[in-house]
Amino acid sequence: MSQLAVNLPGLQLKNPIMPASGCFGFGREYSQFYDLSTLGSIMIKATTVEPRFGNPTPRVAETTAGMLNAIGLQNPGLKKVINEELAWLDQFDVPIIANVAGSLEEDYIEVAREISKVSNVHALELNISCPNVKTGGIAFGTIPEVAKELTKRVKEVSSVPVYVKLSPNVSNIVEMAKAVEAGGADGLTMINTLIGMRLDLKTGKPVLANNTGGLSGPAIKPVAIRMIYEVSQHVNIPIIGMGGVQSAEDVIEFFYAGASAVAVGTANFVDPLVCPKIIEQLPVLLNELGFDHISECTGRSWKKNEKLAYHRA
Amino acid sequence: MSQLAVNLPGLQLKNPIMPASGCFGFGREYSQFYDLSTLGSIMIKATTVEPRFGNPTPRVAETTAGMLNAIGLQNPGLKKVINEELAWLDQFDVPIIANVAGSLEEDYIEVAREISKVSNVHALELNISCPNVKTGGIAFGTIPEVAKELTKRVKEVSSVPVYVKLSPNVSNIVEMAKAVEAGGADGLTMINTLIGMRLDLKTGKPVLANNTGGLSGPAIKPVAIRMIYEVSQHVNIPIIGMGGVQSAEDVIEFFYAGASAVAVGTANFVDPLVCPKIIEQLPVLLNELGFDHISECTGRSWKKNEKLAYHRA
Amino acid sequence: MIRNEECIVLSNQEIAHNIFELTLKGELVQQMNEPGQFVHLKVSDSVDPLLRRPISIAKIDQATDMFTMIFRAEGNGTKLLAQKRVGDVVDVLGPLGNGFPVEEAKAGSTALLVGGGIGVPPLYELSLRLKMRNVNVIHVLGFATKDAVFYEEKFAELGDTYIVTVDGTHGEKGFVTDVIAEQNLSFETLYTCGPTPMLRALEAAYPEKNVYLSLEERMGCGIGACFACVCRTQEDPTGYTYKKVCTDGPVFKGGEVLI
Amino acid sequence: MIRNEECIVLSNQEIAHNIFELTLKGELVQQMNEPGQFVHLKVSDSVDPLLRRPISIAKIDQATDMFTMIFRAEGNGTKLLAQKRVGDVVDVLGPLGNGFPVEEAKAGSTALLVGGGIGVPPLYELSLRLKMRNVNVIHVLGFATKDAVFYEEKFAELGDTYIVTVDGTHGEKGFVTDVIAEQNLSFETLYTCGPTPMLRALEAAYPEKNVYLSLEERMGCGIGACFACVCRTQEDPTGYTYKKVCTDGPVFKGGEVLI
Ligand SMILES: Cc1cc2nc3c(=O)[nH]c(=O)nc-3n(C[C@H](O)[C@H](O)[C@H](O)COP(=O)(O)OP(=O)(O)OC[C@H]3O[C@@H](n4cnc5c(N)ncnc54)[C@H](O)[C@@H]3O)c2cc1C
Ligand SMILES: Cc1cc2nc3c(=O)[nH]c(=O)nc-3n(C[C@H](O)[C@H](O)[C@H](O)COP(=O)(O)OP(=O)(O)OC[C@H]3O[C@@H](n4cnc5c(N)ncnc54)[C@H](O)[C@@H]3O)c2cc1C
Ligand SMILES: Cc1cc2nc3c(=O)[nH]c(=O)nc-3n(C[C@H](O)[C@H](O)[C@H](O)COP(=O)(O)O)c2cc1C
Ligand SMILES: Cc1cc2nc3c(=O)[nH]c(=O)nc-3n(C[C@H](O)[C@H](O)[C@H](O)COP(=O)(O)O)c2cc1C
Ligand code: FES
Ligand code: FES
Repeated sequence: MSQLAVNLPGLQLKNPIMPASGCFGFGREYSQFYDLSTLGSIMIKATTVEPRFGNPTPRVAETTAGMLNAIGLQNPGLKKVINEELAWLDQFDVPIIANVAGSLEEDYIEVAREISKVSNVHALELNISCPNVKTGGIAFGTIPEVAKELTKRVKEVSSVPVYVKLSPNVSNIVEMAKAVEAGGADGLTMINTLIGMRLDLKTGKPVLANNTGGLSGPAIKPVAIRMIYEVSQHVNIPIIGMGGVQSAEDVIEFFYAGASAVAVGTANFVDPLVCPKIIEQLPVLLNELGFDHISECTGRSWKKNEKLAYHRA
Repeated sequence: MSQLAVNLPGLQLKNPIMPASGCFGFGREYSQFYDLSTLGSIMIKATTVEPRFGNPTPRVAETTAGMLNAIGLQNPGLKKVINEELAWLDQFDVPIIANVAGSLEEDYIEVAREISKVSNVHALELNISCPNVKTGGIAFGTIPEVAKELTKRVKEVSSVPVYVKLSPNVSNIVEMAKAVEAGGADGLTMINTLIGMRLDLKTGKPVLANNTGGLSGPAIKPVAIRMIYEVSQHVNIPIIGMGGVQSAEDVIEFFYAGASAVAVGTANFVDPLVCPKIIEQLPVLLNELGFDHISECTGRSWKKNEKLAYHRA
Repeated sequence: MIRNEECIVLSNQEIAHNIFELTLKGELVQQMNEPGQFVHLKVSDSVDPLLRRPISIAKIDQATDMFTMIFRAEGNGTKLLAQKRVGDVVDVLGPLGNGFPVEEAKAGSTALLVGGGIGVPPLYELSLRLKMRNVNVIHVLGFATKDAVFYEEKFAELGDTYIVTVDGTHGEKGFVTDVIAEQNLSFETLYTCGPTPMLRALEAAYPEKNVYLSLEERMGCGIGACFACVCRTQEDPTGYTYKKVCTDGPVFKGGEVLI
Repeated sequence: MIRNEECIVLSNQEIAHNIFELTLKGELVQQMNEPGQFVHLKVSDSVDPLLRRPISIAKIDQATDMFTMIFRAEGNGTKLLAQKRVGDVVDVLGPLGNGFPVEEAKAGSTALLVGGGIGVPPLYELSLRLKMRNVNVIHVLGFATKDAVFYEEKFAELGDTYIVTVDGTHGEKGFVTDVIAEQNLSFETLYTCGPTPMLRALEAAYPEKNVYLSLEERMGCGIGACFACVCRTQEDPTGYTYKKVCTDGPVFKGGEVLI
């Protein structure tokens, strides 16, 4: 049995490493660099009912040890994602986590119902950081009741387990996590980006056409670790952690905090081979640290018992 | 008239640069490196009614482009701060902003009343990120009503203008800012640290004895810029900006976002001379950028008019 | 095929004010087929700066595995790149994107190559290749000021070369478009790279010609995965059709995308 | 007086496994008065790593403005420091803190210097100075294993030197405290630097002696401003009395602070 195999709701993963949504498209580009079947899973780009062009450019800006993005959920729409992207991905031996987005509850429900029927989609990731048109643009993910209700409705129609992706831009992340757990979430993914901004020294204006954008990369790692540490002690569903992961050491830190799998976002842009490199290094690092299996690391920062066989595959 | 002089409630500053609270003690150490009278102001370390030892060590940890601290408001208590520290600071030609902290509303009120009477204290900075003992440790600064009420009570007893220091760990920073403005705040200072955490690779345990700590440094700058940008468009009181400032360029970016003065925290640890260096470089940079006065930069990211003489001294 | 390789610095010299000519050696040169493609460079081992920097390929020498770039040291990343010394390694991802189609200019015909500032470099390899195919090349190269001019003689060796500076301190004064009009230059194919306003003016001025423009956009991945660098098409200016500068471009045919 | 200076690397060599000896030149050497003080180093121009690193001064040569440090390349910062080449500059803040009081050991008396691992370096300058004052010095130096041992001969030149390794691969096997007891070493003053458990054991073992211990703590500013590095005093173990390792220490008298 592999040291890296991990079992999560809907997901029997050969390893706990996967590219984060929006940082890997639908995998085509990275398949030039390595066999996508080496990945534990792939979180595909956010899918909406209709195709979207997204925001005007510039859409990215660099910050110290991080980047801002305001892509604006550009995607070819539900139909094309199913017929072209997911169909193409089917050649690989890798379960897909489909990131679901929308502006209305109904949008989420439609995408969730349809995309969850596709055979290689093993789980959904509800992107609740999107602005909710009905509440004047306040993100679904910042009001516990709204997030809970959305989760419930999506759960009703989904054929696969539903993971809810938490936004870090909240006063109380534990309350949000509990709300979506109560709504029936099978797991959590966290964290999405922090809201940030850069201004151009010469013009004084925002660098991003959208003004603000989502901050990702190593800069946000301590915030991600803190939130996973807090949430994992208060929910009974597993967490897929993310936010600034660049190395096998980072992965272990996320596990210690309470994660059961880890997604890699921004680092793919820096090193297209980062995911397979981490997968290769993990067993070496686990041996150095004295762990038989990676799941022994989960929650080690707060758990009393030394050895745990939590969700060993 | 200097290009850098700035007038804010209670504060006639020869320049808008000041060390941030907790990153400069009471100035004694840095007075070995330069004349403190070169500074626009000094935000002294948080003062509580009684002396505090603070948290167990380790109290600091490094993160990528940032640091975590959990000092725990160590300070010699109101009496000594007044009799020893503020008295010592009186030899310098520099207005002091006194950072006020506590665990109960009454604590804040007592410190505010007494410390605001001291002649070189020209303004207070209410540190509302402290855990509120009455609400089970939820920070004063995360519930608008609580923050508003605290501001109001402190305003009633303070002999000098009151600036409220906003915590970034909230879902809606604009709502918080408006609440304290409604409570009578004369100005805002922002941002305090984000809550973050690091775990030790070998032990799996938190690096900080306090588990979590406040994240500061360049990593958080985009979050600070974003929050100041949003808040400055919705309040009518000036903002002293902070969060990751290291250079004159950073200072201008904070002004563009909407700040009227800027505090430097973590960077003092990296370069003890950072404040006087920035003060020296600012006029050069302003000339390069074509500004007659630094106040023309305030809010440039969102203001329509090109030239502004907002609060020119 | 795109490769990711640690290339070795063979030379790095300041050839004009803040303009550096950097030559690297690496096997990925064998993959470079077109002028106008670019590479994505990691300029430091640390997270500062975090992202790669896109830089055009200015000269390709497959016989010796060498390629040359010309860049302006301006921000954090390019300033660090300017400090690289002979023997240092640079992490290169490339070659990326689609370059200038040389086959679009027929032997014996005339191609006008118009460059603006730091858009000039990719035109050099293009000119070399056109010349090899017996295409007559004319260069109009615009710069801000005299200090910023580079490669004047190198281009002059290949064909007529007009230098234009905004402040008139060298060559003609004004913009490249002025000079093309004044000199009454005639040509069949136009290849250009430079600031967007220049590209826009050229596209508008020569709607009947065969025009190829190289675009710039802020990039994340550089390989088509992140959707940072998209632009709209002229056919569908408000819909959801798009092109990615990093993979569909950076060179587009005139009339193809909205610039 | 504390100074902040860009010092120049004169040499940087690996003298044991992952242990480097780094010699810098700078005018701030004139300010170094005591063995056991430390400097706070910025190891990179970038924000990664952001904070300075505290490293003890192991040897001072005021005649030539040179000083030497010995450090273990372990984390991000010290690994970068290990890569510094001759001629590079290192941003040094120092000298910082209060060192070992040499005057506490009388001429003709015996001082026992006990070091553990990377706590050994500051004892070298201390031993040199004690020796100059005609104090008889005995060294007990503990290391994890043979590969990690350094400066054995240099210490041996100054006085009796016992090497102890945890795994027994070199010198005696065990802990420094075992060796002091076994060898029945007699001394008037004890100076020590190393891991906290070692300091604790020594303080407990020799309550009647004149003991000086050098402490380590995570630091922010290194100059007393941030309150990162405080420890409690033995007199007031639960109150709000405190000492700062960076300015009151790093050397404390036995019985002074809680370790
Ligand atoms: C396809 C392509 C080819 C290019 N070829 C060249 C070339 O041959 N020579 C040359 O000097 N420059 C070229 N550029 C521009 C070059 O990429 C930028 O000057 C460089 O990225 C700026 O980095 P910096 O660290 O100096 O600036 P910073 O301001 O520190 O950069 C911050 C961020 O903004 C991005 N950025 C800033 N300016 C630009 C820009 N103009 N275009 C795209 N991204 C930018 C950076 O990549 C980085 O992510 C090219 C750009 C593209 C897209
Ligand atoms: C007064 C004093 C003198 C010292 N003298 C020496 C010496 O002569 N030789 C030597 O090899 N080491 C010495 N150390 C320890 C040295 O400071 C750490 O090994 C070093 O800071 C680790 O940095 P890093 O980048 O390798 O590790 P990282 O783990 O990347 O460091 C992360 C952060 O933790 C801090 N940190 C990590 N370990 C320690 C530690 N043991 N003590 C204090 N801070 C730490 C770092 O300074 C940094 O802020 C001394 C420490 C102190 C306080
Ligand atoms: C360019 C870019 C696009 C992203 N798009 C999405 C998206 O479509 N849906 C989503 O849930 N998260 C999206 N994210 C967030 C990431 O999935 C991830 O949560 C975040 O970037 C933190 O991880 P990192 O620091 O490893 O990048 C995007 C991030 C980036 C950088
Ligand atoms: C070591 C340390 C101690 C701090 N102590 C205080 C404090 O006592 N009161 C307070 O309001 N803020 C305190 N802060 C927060 C800073 O004043 C500032 O808001 C924050 O660090 C962001 O600025 P920076 O990134 O420039 O450090 C402290 C920060 C640090 C790093
Ligand atoms: S830069 Fe990522 S898609 Fe073009
Ligand atoms: S390190 Fe800042 S007080 Fe000691």
